[in-house]
Amino acid sequence: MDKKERKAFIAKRVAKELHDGDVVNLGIGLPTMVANYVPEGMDVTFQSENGFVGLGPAPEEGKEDKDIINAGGMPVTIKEGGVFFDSATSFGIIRGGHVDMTVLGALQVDGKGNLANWMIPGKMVPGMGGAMDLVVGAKKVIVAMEHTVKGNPKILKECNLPLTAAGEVDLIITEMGVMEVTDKGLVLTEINPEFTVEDVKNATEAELIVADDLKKMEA
Amino acid sequence: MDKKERKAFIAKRVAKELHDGDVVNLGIGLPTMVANYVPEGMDVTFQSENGFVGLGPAPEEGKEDKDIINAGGMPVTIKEGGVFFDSATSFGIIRGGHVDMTVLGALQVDGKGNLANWMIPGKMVPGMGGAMDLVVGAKKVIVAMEHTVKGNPKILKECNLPLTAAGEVDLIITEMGVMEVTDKGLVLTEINPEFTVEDVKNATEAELIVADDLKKMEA
Amino acid sequence: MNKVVTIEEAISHIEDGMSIMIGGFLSCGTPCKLVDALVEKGVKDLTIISNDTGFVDSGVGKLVVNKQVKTLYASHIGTNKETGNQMNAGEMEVHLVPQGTLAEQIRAAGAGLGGFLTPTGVGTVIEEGKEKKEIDGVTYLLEKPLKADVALLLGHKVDKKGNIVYRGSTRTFNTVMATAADLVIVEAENIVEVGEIDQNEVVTPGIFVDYIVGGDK
Amino acid sequence: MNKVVTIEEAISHIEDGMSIMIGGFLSCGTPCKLVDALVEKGVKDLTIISNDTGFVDSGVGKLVVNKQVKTLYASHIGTNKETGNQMNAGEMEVHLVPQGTLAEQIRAAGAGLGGFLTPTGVGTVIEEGKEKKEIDGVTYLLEKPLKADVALLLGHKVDKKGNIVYRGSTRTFNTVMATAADLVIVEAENIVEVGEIDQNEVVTPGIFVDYIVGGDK
Repeated sequence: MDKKERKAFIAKRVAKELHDGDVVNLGIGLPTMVANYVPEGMDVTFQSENGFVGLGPAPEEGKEDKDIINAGGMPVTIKEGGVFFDSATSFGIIRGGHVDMTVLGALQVDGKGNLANWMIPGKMVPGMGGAMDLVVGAKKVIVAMEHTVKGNPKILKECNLPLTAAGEVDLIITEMGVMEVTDKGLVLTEINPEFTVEDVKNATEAELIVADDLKKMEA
Repeated sequence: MDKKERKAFIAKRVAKELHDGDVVNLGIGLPTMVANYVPEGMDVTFQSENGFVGLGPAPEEGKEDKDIINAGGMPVTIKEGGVFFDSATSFGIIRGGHVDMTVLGALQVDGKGNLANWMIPGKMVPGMGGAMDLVVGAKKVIVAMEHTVKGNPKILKECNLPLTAAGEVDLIITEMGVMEVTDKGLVLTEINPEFTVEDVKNATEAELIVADDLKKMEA
Repeated sequence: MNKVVTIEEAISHIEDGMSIMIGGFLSCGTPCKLVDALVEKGVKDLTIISNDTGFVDSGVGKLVVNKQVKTLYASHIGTNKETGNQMNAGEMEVHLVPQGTLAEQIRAAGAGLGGFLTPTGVGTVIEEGKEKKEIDGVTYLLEKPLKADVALLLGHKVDKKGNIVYRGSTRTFNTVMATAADLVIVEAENIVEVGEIDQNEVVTPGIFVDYIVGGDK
Repeated sequence: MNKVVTIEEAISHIEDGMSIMIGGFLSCGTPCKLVDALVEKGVKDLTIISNDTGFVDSGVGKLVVNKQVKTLYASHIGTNKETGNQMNAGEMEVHLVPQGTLAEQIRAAGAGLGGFLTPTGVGTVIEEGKEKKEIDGVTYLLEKPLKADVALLLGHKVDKKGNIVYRGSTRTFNTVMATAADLVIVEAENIVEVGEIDQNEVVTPGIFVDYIVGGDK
C-alpha cells in the first residue's frame, strides 16, 4: 500500500464503526476521509464544530459559498436537514455527549488512552481549537492515523508531548491493525494480514496485548 | 386618593425613572401599570421574562394569541422590533445586567434594601418564579407598592419573611413618597404633599432619614 | 430512522418512577397532548421538572391533580392550588428553584457542565446546603446540573428529522430540555418534510430529538 | 436612539489598551471592515478575544501583523504564522483556550454567571492554576467569565434596532460576544427596517447592540 492507499484503508475501517443515526465529528486530514465510506443506507450526521450539523461534501468548483466553511476553513456544503448554530451551542453538543463518535489524528497516543495532538513545545503551537472538548465530550474517541511517523512509533508507553486529554481514547485504528484501550492495557483486536503480530509489536512502543480472538482487519 | 388613584399615582411616579433606550421588566399587578405612563417620545423596551422583549399592551378582545402571554399568564402583544427567545436566554439577559430596571411589588422591604415578596411560610408558597434573578440581575431595582397593608407598615427595620434577595433594592416608591436605600439607611427624598413627614414616619417601621433637599413628589 | 410515531408508541417508553422534563410556561408551550396521554396511562411516582404546574385543568397541573407526581422541581406553583395542598400534606416533595437557575441547571446538564456559579439566591433560603464562592468580590452559589430520563417538548413546526421551530412565547424551557434528557419526545403542531425549514431558522437541532408525535394541525 | 452610524463614528469609541472581542472563525463571520478600520486607525496595546487570528492578510490576523495586539485569547493560531512569531518573540501574550471553554467563558460573562465547571482540559496544561472540583465522580475545572470593553460582530441581516440574523456558519462567537461587552458594534451585510425580520427568527436581540455599521451590500 502506498500512502494514499494506507489512508483510504484506515478511513474505510473507521467507517465500519459507524451506526445508523450517529452524530459524528471528523478531524481534519485522514479522519475527514471517513465521510467517503459511510455504509450504503446508513444515516450518519456529521458535525462541523464551527457551527453546524449536516456537513456535506466539498462544493463543485465555482459553487463555493463563503459563509459555509468547515473547521479547517475549507468551503463545504450542508445537507438537507442540517442546521446552523453558534459556537456555544456547538460545544454544548460536544461536551454534553451528543456526539456519538469523534475521529482524530494524533502526534502521540498511549496505552492509557492519553492523546497528544495539539502542540510540540518550541516547534509548533497551533492551539487546541476544539480538540480538547471533542475528546472529552464525544461518547467514543477513535484515533485514526498511520502507525508510525518516519518509522518511529506514535503509539507510546506514555505520551511525552503535552496532552490533549487524559485517558479518553477508546480505539486506535492504523494501517497495521485495530487496538482497543482497556483497563488492562492496549489490546490488538484486528490485524492487517499484510503484517505479522511481530511487525505490529515492533512498530509499537506501548505494550500490546493480543486478543485471544484476533481477527483479520478488513476495510 | 382612592386605591385606584393611589396605584396610578405610584405607577406614574415610577415612570419618571425611565430613560430613553431602557430595557425594563415590570412585575405583575401595580408595576405592570408603569407601561401606561412612558413619557412621550421615549423608547423603552419591556421584557417579559417568560421569553421576549417588546412587550406590548393587552390585545383587543377576540384577538388574543394563545402563543403570546406575559409572565402572569395573560394574553399580551409584542411590538414591532420585539424578539422571542427561550428561558435560558431570558435569564441570561436578566442576570447579565442587560435589564436596566425592574419594578416589583413587595410583602416587606427594609432599610438595608432587603426584599421579601415570594412566600409567607405556612400560608402562601407560590414560589419565586423569576423574581430572585430579576432582583439580583437588574441594574436598578424599584419596589412600587402601597405604603402600608391594612394600616400596617411594609417598610420594616428588618424583613422577617423569607427574603427574595438581600440588599438589592435601590428605590421604594409609594403613594406617600420616594425613598432611596443608601449606605446610611433609608432616605426620604420626595414626599407627597398630601402627607406630612410625621405621617410617613408613622407609617414606616424602618428609620427614615429625611433628605436635606426633600422634594415634592409629583407624578 | 423514522422518528414520527403515535403518541402511544412514544409514551410506551415512560414508566413509573421516571424523571420527566416538561416544557412551557403556564401551559403556553406545554405539550398538552403528551401530558394528557400520561394522565391516561397513569404512570406514577414521577419526578417532574417544569417551570410551573400550570392549572388544575390544563398542562402539567393535570398530573398533579391525578397524584402521579412524587417529586417536583419548579419555580412557581401558585397557579395550581392542588400542588400547594399536596406539598403541605407531605404527599409531594417540592423543590422551588429560581427560574433562571432552573433554566441554567438544565442547560448545564445538556451542555456537559458540572455546575455553574450564580448570584441568584445568595442571602436567601435558596443558599441552604450549597457551596458559596467569591469571585472578584461577588458571592455566588454553586448550582449543579439537572437532567432527566425523558423530556416532553412542544414545537410549532417540526421536520421529520426533528428540527424544531417555535412560535411566540412558547419557547420557554423547551430548548434546554431538548438537550438534557435521555429520551426526547416533541409534540409537533405541524410536521413538515425535511428541507421545509430554513437551515438558519431552526432553533432546536433534530439531533436532540428521538420521537415526533402529533402534527394533525 | 439611532444606532446606524458610520464606521468612523462607531470605532471612534475604541482606544489604545482596550479589550476587544471579534466574532468569526477563520475569517468566516468576522466583521472584516471593522477590523480594517481598526488597522487604519492604528489603536494599539489591544487585548483581542477571538476564536483564532485568521490569516496574515485577512480578518483578525491583520491586527496581529500590524503589531496592535498586546494580549490574545484564542483557541487556535496555526493559520497565521505571525501570531506564533510574536508569541515566541515574547512580543505578544497568548492565552490558548479550548474552543468550547472560550465560548462558555464569554457566555458566562454575558449571562451574569461567576464561572462554570467543565471537564475540558482536566489532565492537561490547561488545568494549571485552576481549581478542580469533583461532582458525582467526574473531575471538572472551574473556569471564569471573560468580558471585554468592545465586541465587533458580523450580521447578515440587521434591523435598525440591532436585531440580528446570521447566515450559514458565520454565527460562531458573534452571538455570545454580543452579550459580554460594554460596547457592541455590528457590521451588517444588510440593514433592514424594523419589522422586516420575523420576531421568531431573530438570533441576537437588538437590546445587546449599540451601533450598526455597513449595510451597503
